Amino acid sequence: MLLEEKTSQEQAFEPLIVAFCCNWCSYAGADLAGTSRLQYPANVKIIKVPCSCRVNPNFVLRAFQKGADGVVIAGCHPGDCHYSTGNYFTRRRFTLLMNMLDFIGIEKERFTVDWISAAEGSKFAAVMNGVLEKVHKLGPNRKMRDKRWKR
Amino acid sequence: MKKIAKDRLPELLQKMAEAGKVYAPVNKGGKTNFSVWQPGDAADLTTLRSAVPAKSVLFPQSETYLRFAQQGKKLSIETVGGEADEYVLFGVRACDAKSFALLDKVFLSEPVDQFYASRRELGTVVAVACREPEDACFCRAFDIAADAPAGADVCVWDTGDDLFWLVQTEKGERLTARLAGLLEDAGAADDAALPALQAQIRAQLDELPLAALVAEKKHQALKQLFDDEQWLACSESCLGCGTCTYVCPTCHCYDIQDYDTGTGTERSRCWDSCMFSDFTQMAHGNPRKTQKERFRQRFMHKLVYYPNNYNEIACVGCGRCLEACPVNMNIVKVMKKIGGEAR
Amino acid sequence: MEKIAAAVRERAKRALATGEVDRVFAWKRGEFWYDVTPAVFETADETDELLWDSFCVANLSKYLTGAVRQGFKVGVFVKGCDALAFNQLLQDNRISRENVRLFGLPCPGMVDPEKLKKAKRYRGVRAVARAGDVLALQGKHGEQQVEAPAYLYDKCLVCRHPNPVVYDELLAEPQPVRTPDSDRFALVNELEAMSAEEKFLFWQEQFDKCIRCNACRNICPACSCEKCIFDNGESGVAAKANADSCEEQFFHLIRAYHVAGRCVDCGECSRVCPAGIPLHLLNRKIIKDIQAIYGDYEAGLDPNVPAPLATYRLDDADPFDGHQKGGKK
Amino acid sequence: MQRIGVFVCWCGSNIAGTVDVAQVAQSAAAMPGVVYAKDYQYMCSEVGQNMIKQAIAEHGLTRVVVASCSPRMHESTFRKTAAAAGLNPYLVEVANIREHCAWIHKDKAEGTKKAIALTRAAVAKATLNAPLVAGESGVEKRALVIGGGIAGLQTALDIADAGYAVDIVEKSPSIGGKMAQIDKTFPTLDCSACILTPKMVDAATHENITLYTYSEVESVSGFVGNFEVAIRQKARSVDAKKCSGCGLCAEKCPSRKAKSEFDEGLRTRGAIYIPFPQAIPNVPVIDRDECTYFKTGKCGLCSKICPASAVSFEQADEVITQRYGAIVVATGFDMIELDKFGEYQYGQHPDVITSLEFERLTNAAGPTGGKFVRPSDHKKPKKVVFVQCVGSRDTSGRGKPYCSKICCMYTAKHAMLIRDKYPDVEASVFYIDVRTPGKNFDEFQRRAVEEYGVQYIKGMVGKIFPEQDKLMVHGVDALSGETVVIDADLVVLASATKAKDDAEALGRMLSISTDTHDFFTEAHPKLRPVESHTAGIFLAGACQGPKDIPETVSQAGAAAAKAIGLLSKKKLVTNPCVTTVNEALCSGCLACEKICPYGAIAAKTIELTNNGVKETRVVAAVNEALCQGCGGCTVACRAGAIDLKGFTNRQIMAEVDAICF
Amino acid sequence: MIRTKVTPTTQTEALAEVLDICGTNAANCMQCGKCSATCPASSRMDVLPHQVVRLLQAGQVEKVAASQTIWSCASCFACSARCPRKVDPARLIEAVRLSVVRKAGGNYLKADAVPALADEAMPQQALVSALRKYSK
Repeated sequence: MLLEEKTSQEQAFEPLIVAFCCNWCSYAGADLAGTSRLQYPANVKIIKVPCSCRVNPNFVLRAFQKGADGVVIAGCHPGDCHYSTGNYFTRRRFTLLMNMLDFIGIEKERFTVDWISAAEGSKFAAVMNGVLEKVHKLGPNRKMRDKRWKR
Repeated sequence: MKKIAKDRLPELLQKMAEAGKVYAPVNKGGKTNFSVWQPGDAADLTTLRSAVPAKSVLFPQSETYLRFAQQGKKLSIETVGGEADEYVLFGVRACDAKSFALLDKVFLSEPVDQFYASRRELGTVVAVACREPEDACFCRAFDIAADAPAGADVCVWDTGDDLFWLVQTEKGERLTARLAGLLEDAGAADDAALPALQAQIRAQLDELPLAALVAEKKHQALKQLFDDEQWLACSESCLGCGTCTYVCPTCHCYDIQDYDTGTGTERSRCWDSCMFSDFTQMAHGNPRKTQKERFRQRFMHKLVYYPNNYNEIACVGCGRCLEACPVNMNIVKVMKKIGGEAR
Repeated sequence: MEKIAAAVRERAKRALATGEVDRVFAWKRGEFWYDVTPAVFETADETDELLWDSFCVANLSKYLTGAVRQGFKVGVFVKGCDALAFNQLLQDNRISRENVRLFGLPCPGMVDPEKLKKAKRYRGVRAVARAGDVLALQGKHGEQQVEAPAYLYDKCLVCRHPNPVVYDELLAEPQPVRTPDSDRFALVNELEAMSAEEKFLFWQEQFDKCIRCNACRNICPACSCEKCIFDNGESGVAAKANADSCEEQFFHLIRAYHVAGRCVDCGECSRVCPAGIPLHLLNRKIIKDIQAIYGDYEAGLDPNVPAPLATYRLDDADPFDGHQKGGKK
Repeated sequence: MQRIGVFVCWCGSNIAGTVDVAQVAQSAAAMPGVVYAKDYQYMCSEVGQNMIKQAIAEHGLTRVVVASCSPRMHESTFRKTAAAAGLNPYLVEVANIREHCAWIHKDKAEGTKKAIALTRAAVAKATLNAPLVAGESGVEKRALVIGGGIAGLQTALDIADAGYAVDIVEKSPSIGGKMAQIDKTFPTLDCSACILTPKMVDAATHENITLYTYSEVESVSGFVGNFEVAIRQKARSVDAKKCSGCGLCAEKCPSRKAKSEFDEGLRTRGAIYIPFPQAIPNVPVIDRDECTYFKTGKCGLCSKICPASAVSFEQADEVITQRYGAIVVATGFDMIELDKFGEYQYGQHPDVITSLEFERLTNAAGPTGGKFVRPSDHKKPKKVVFVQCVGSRDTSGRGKPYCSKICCMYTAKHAMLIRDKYPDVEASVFYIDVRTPGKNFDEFQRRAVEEYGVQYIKGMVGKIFPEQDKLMVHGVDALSGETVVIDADLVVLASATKAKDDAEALGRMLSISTDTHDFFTEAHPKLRPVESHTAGIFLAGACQGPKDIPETVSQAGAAAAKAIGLLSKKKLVTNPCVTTVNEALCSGCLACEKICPYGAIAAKTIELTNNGVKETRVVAAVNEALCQGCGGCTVACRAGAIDLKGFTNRQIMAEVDAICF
Repeated sequence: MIRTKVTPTTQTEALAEVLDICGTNAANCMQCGKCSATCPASSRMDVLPHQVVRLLQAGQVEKVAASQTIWSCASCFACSARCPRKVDPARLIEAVRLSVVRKAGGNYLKADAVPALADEAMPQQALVSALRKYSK
């Protein structure tokens, strides 16, 4: 009985999305989405960082290793960075990383960077819903997964 | 002596694989290494040396051997690792075969390494003689016969058309029995051809640039060797990578690491390299602080410490480190420099 | 080449004899014909062993970091790719220009013994002489001449800078560039065209061979960290073992990322890899992207030009901006 | 091993409605390191906080995790709570299970699962938290006010009166701003110049105020309490020290083509000019683009006739660098261009003018000397039509979607003034809505209608056709449902206000954000209306959004109060979440230094004995006072030698692991 | 005329149809009247364009449908061009007109029938206007 339950659970693909949100814009945008009661799936789990430029590519790969089906980095719109220039570096860094992931065969759709301001609660929800939709289409990520890590 | 047409090698491997795993040299992604033979794989007997030595079958680069988890106050422990079933290790060269004997001395003396022991016990080693030794080979310096591998259960010679099959041990006998349908008895002509082939191989060995190399145990006092000025000179070009250790059939240091699986812990061991800055790192730091000390450790171990313990040099002259070292610093240069030995 | 070799020896001898430098980094003859080792020369007498031939592939720049830090004045011989590496180390503050005397050596391309081996030109060779693009393989049974280009390292065949981009003095006539730059990216383009699945399988097969010996990292002139993050147990990403294949992927991806915009494309990573992984393709992919997205930048050309990841432009391409903010343009 | 306490908040039914808080607490109790877990209705209440304090004492907690609303809401509350119980405040972590969980998910099982995951991540991070101590930095006792209009002047005067030095940077040659151009002010109709000029003089003569006119801010660095600003003082070509302000040069300048900015182009001025008679400083300036001497090298008349020999063609721009503790931005506003509104004939017909032009036209010191004549033929108009909302409340892209706020009032003022002075002139106003929410504002507008007979027509103007010397204004009276045509002599357009064109660039320089219309964004629309997002930078006046004079002045006072509050502090407490360098790992490549937006990282040479060998090495060093904790450098550092306190690599990876559990 | 207080039902089916046809949002209108002031055909309209929009906001499609206005509109789109709120009154009017036409009998014109019906005297402007109307 228990076993059956487990297999049916596995069949229903519940993607895990790890979202890194900058404190000043996107995390606040996510707060606004909450305050506005905008729905997006519970699969999205947010990690607060001071700025999108704090996100190390290590973290992104680590998330994929540990079972994330999609990773999102959200920061202030370029030009609006609380720290003036942080997201310009984010933009360069992850433009390259995205292409690299693609180059080694991780689908581009699994990795999203977007600019979401503190006022864009609806955009936050829309972006997360969009990511979920794309990842759902791709199915579970098995690439780069650390098989020892039991989710 | 038995033999089989070389083009029937896949059948032979297939037959072996029916009874258990077969490790054979297979080219994958451009490099030949020992891996579990799958139907369709072409065993590569042309490439002289596998990139990673055959020791990786007996002593895998990494091996999980313990799983434990805590549930409340209960601790569950499960031992995994090692080999459970009989298997065949096919296509080992004389140097690698000799390395097993050297590893045995370390792993099979008390306390016995049970994972190594299980693999050693359950494995049947089929060695193959070297048709074309290369410039970096110097096995002869250690009295290893590339033309007649020792220490294996079965010896195989590649004549070009046929594979000669000569049983060496009882284990080899059992394997041969299993392959009865495929192996045929060699004829008298074959029996005559073998020594000729071996002689031809030996002639090639004579021609090698390092043919004259003499590997003798260092007789100087340990302290004197340890303080030899040449260590600095030799190690100055060393980059501190672990290539030489990882391609070495006799290097056997390992590190133990725990991995948090989220629900428990997996303990594994993996090859370690004395060339690495974090080798034998302890709470107080690293006992060998500079590359000179780490470099010295490796070669003192091979040329002095190991011989002091087991009366043999821990090198089989396979030449892998000569080929693989990014800057061509290697054991031959060290042997010639250290202890004032003349060239 | 032998003539230049004599000049090289002479120059090193003079530099040491006159006290112009305390040490010279150069190459030294080994046990057999393709066995050449980098070495440090401290006295003029030792320089007889100094060598310049078709197997001086090892880059000497990286050895400078330690020596320079100890306050030595050093002389070093640099080929084209080594000079790029030198500049990169300079940009990374790992060496100081003042303490180094750079002897430039235009490089005709280095010979890959593996290629000779594969072509069955290998057996019995005792020495290799070179005149221009002709290699004379001298063996016990006489000499045979072959065309050098067929036996050069792949990386040398697409070399953009056979001539050092930085030097104090040049010890030979400049060499011509063999191929157009675009040739460098042929394999990258091929891989890019594959499906995600194919790409992943390709790299998985390659990475599966990795034995984590760190040769690629330790030879790399851009990997000059005091302590690599992968050697630092405290970092949380260090892993000596490849208990799971994801760890090699992590290592190689992050390593390529760490040298992004700093890789001088010397190709040493692939050359030294004992598992034969075409690691340089990862770096070339990034180089290609950087050129396409951020304009011409070549690491090691000029240490004063900021590296692509150390700078930005307001109007950088923004692949993430699907929907623009409000009414702003 | 840490002793972690987890406190799960119900937030009434806000969280408890979609998250099984008891189950979250129960799961948390089993997480590694957790020794205490509890749920409660309102964790932020006094009872809830006491519960935390008590648990810290009773269970010897070394870390506290509160699963509640967004940390942006109550993180500081819980940190204070922990501090009160003797725990370092930075050992508290907040899991956001309200905004990021309870409020966005409907399914309770899902919500609970996610809340547990978020709590686990917070526990994992908290395990690695380190006690942090905030640093201190000094405060430069000097303020910078950018903009010399009424907002800037009021701010500067208030700060100066409090005893602090203030510098005003004004882009144009004189202070005064838009208010100086205005004739009368609503709703009292007192003369604008009469109330502004004294303030200008006060500012100019105040011992604590330094004026930099004809100057612009060139670069800004530093941080709250310690800004360093470079001010470019453009070459006036007149030596202010020598000039007596006699005005002879401006009078005699043969170049007369330039349009007077002050008079909205309704008349011309010389190439050397004083913007307006009351200008401060009363020193002319040479418009080098217009000056014959600068264009051809000939002329130089002004120089020849100047009795004080003050004209100096060689004068060059000067860059002044000054340190400030606080900055107030008071750059004001502009009117939009009307080139997209062809139907109004603005720019095509001289008798269609903007309201600001109307101000100059009716001003006694204006181009007509206060005579009410229309620009085309200098005849007195009989019928004047005012059109409101020209470009305001316009979402079509031609104008601005917001209400410009001041037009209703000044249009009523204009119409009233005409009717007052010239009762024979008919005044009609086309409006969409009349918005007069201010003290005495509605009374004022009704007076225009009821006492002065201004005809208010609810409806817009669709088109204007010139017909002989008349302007046929086609509009609609939406209330009666009839179209209207008025044969007007003069049409006055109340064009929308907009942010200054260079506001965004200035914002970027100051690291303060602008909204979609380039107005500077306040830190909080209700509770922090005069502060920018960047500490130490305040906002005053219309640069933050359309405002009338009384509102501007009160905001200026508020900004001044904030600045004074800051300047009066002896020390500022700095954010302890700054980066630190592990010198043993640092290679000294200084990749971090190159990307630091605050210049907080510098090279440092250290000497060390490495295995008996003496070495000197360059490593990075962080100035904690300058570091703002963005963490960009941590990614630039390949070796992980530089790490961000409070958001270390290990902490974030622990969070990733915990979330992927 | 007896006036009764009408509580408008803003969500009528008829309105939904109209909004569906034109795809614009009448709620954006703030009754500035610019459309009426702009309209060159307003003199022949019994209900002015801004009143059309107001009626539609109130859900009273039938009043618009019964008006002369929908037949007077020349679809010159001046109102739409100048509308500050992107309401597009011309489309709204056209949509009401279409809904009336459809109700009249659903006689859709077939392309083949056009040449026979084409009136040489019809001004080109009308054809162009029709094209602009129907091409979204």
